[in-house]
Amino acid sequence: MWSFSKISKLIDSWLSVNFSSTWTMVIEMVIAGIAVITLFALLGLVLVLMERRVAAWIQIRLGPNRVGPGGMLQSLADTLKLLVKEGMTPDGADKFLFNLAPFIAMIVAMLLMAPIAFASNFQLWDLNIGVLYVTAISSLMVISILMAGWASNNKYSLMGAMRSGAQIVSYELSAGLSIMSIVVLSGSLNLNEIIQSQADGWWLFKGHIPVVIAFIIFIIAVTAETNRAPFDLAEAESELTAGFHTEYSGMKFALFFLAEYINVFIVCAIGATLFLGGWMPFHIGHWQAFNHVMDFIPSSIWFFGKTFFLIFLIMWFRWTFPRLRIDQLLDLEWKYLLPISMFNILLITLMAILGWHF
Amino acid sequence: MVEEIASTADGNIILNLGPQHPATHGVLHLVITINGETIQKVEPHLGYIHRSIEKMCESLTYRQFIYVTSRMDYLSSHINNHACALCVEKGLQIEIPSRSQVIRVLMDELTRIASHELWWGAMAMDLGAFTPFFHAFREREAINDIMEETCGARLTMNYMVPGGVMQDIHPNFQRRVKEFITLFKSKVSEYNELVTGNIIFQNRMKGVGNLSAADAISFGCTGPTARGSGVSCDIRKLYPYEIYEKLDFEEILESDGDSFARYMVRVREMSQSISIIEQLIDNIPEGDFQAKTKAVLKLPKGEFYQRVETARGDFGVYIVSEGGTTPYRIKYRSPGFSNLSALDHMARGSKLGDLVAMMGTLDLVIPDIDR
Amino acid sequence: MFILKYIKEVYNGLKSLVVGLRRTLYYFSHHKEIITQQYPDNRDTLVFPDRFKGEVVMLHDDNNEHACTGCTACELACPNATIKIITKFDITPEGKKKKAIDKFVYHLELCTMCNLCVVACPTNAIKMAQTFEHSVFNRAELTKVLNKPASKIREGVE
Amino acid sequence: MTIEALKEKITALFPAVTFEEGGQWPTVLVEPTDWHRMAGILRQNDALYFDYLFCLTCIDWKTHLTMVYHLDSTKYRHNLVVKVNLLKMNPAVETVSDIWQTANFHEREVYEMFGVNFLHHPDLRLLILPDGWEGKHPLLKDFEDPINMIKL
Repeated sequence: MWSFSKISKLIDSWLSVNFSSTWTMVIEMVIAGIAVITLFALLGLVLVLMERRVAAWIQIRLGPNRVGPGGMLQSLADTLKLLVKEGMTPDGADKFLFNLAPFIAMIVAMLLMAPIAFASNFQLWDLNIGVLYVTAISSLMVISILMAGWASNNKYSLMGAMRSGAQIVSYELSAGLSIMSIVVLSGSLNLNEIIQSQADGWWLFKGHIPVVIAFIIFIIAVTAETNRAPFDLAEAESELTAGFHTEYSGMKFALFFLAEYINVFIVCAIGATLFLGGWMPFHIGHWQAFNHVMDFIPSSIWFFGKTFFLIFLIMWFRWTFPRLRIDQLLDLEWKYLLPISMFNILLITLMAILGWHF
Repeated sequence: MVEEIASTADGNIILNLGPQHPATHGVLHLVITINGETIQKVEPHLGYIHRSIEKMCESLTYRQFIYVTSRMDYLSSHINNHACALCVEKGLQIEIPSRSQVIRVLMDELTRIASHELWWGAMAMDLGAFTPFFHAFREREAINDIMEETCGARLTMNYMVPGGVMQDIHPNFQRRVKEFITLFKSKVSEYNELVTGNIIFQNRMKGVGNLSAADAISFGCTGPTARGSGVSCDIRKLYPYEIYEKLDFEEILESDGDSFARYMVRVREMSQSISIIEQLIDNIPEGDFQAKTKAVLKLPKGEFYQRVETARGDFGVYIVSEGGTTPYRIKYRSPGFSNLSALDHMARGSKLGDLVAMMGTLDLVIPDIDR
Repeated sequence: MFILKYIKEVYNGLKSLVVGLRRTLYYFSHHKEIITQQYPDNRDTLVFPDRFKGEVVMLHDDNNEHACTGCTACELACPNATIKIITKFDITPEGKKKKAIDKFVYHLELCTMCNLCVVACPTNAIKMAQTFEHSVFNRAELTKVLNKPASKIREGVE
Repeated sequence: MTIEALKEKITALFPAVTFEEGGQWPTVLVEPTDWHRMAGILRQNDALYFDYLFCLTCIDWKTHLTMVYHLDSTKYRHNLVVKVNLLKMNPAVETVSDIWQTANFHEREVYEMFGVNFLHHPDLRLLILPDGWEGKHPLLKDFEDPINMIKL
């Protein structure tokens, strides 16, 4: 049976036979770069379509159904439209920062792609501090938003950016704490090792109620971190028209838009890796027969299945809940999520020390 | 912009909300003085779609001027038309047949439900929840279909004429209305699940946009806006017109005076309207749907004022007649105009997000304000 | 107690959110509830109620005869000067002059579909049609002449 | 309170006013100079308690302008119509927006539509008409706008 790891090994061995080791590395890097960019574009298209479908079905509508079979090419058409639109820069804007901001958003999203394990033995960069890397890089996202808001010379944009700054800085805490709880349980910062530690069951099931609480907090916190409704205060359509990207148009806007979806994908991938075992099939303890049956499903399908389930969860939130107010948003973090997750990590540490998990 | 913020000693900036803004539902222009997220002052600038309907009506006859009023508060166009028809009938001193009275009241209440449905969805959208908007439109669509069948149009029907209604009800009318009542009752619990009971929604609405009863009266607030503050102001109860005094319905009052109270008044009013429709739908008396009137209507010299309760509040038509075929002067007292004047008072000191919620609960319809 | 109240608050809050999520999941999974009509595709099956006010038309029978006497009641009833009636004088077989319409000009671009003209008409010569796709590229096309060419007034209509 | 009793009460409080006959509600005619003082008493007096100004408008009679105030009492549910005749040239009357806050917006509307100057109004600016509007006031009978007004 083919798998991603076999394909990559095949390419690697073929390259090392035909080229010197330096060239092999260079070519492999180029291939990886192209693969990431392709995945990027593909994910953007798929997620936008998925969002529109989910929204439509929840809202008793049909959703996109005109472009292509069943509306499949709708997001491609949208991209085309955005490509040919004029990317305007407002007169009073800080032109350099204004044009830089969308690229920073993209670069951050791309950087986050590196340590994610898409399938067994299929990873761009097996980093031994993967979790730390992800938390560190993901907080850079706010810089692009602040930059965009500040440079636009628009009061709505500025307010959106400031809101987003306050929001991401606060929610980083509880997201970090709930990620820490898994690090405590598995005893490693390496994403691959965390996945391996779930070979006898996912942490969500192994870790009793504290991990479930950590998972819920993680989902809430990453929804806030990616500026998705009900925490989309940085955009807040009905209050700030479009928040930090009010002044953006054309492809510059599309980059922000794409970065948002890629960020959603990445945080969901991280969530799936930490709590749902990444590419690890569904295993129950040491029940070998069952585990073998599960292993027949390729690991990439497990990974993408879990990730898309979490993405659906986040989309489901968006189309159900009203938006919070800025002070309530901070209240929620500082009065509820943070104390709960602090207490929770204490419990989990206790659990890990005493070995109370399965 | 940076210079502008730096130049103000107290850090206040001026923000233009509108005339093109998703939360203003039209072309309302609010100039907000804001400090961070906190609102210092709200100043409405109106007139972007002022059509001077009052001046326009001065050159239209008493039959013709009614249709224009549909274009004011387009969500309760039936009730506006009703007020005008009643005012002309008051001047002509004609009794209208009981059948047309019942039809008029039925149409009024259907319009009220449709208006509240739209408000409900639009207000949820102001708060960032998009789904309720579509769900509300499903029920509103059913009403619009009924209207289309009987009146021939979905929004600006021009169904009320001096002396009764323009056409008799469609044979399907009673069946369709009953179907709608069943549909509405089966769906009304969803409103609770999706919006009313939601913790985020309640936190956004409770304790926000407080308006005391005394202020509500002083600002001339009417309709659900004032009833949310505990002011009894339902014209249907206080100054009954048509057959409202014979009907058994409740004037919804909430005492909190915040956005949530105003929200609850409207949601509960929908059920009251349903109950009115249920009382009437099987008891439409036989008879004419229109009283005999002269071809050319002439109102005697004098002044005539008619108040009715629209979905937004106390709507008044003030006709000054010189005895001719056209009114000498018409004044429309629109509820939205007075309700809007309380916005500044309510919004001071609250957050920008709350302002949007408050505008949602005031149920502003801009053509109603601008006329 | 403080902690209990806190936990209860969190529990009730989460519960209200779950209730909402359940409702949207129901609609997500029940596509039968979708009521969207796909308009240009369903043009053939589109049924409009017979009272729908689309535009004013004049009724002609098989002999190309209408019932309009040119009394201008509709013109007077119209609030927007949508209707303009141009009359001429026909010579009847008995040699008498008789007033008849030359052109019944109808400005669709000014019409608000208020139905007042139809109500005012004493001979039921005009009625509201159910057409609704009125958009054209040239505004002049919206000014219509309602009586068909060479049409006559029906015998016996006064 | 019946209409007769209301009329008596008002006559007792304000001997200078005259009553107009006809109309569905008692109508009094007040001098512009008396109006503000009278409005305060109408609002404050416990037996009258007209706390709700539901309609404020103006009528252009070509020879003069008439301000019309429709009052309602949320306590006793009686109504009163007050009319104030103003001169055609430079009409001015004392504001009542300090008594009924709703008058603030309504008076601004009347100010731009009829040109009535409300003395001591806190914020007498254009509300509906665009900034920098020049010329006549639109709702006056002799207003002409050859471009935007269509005569039938």
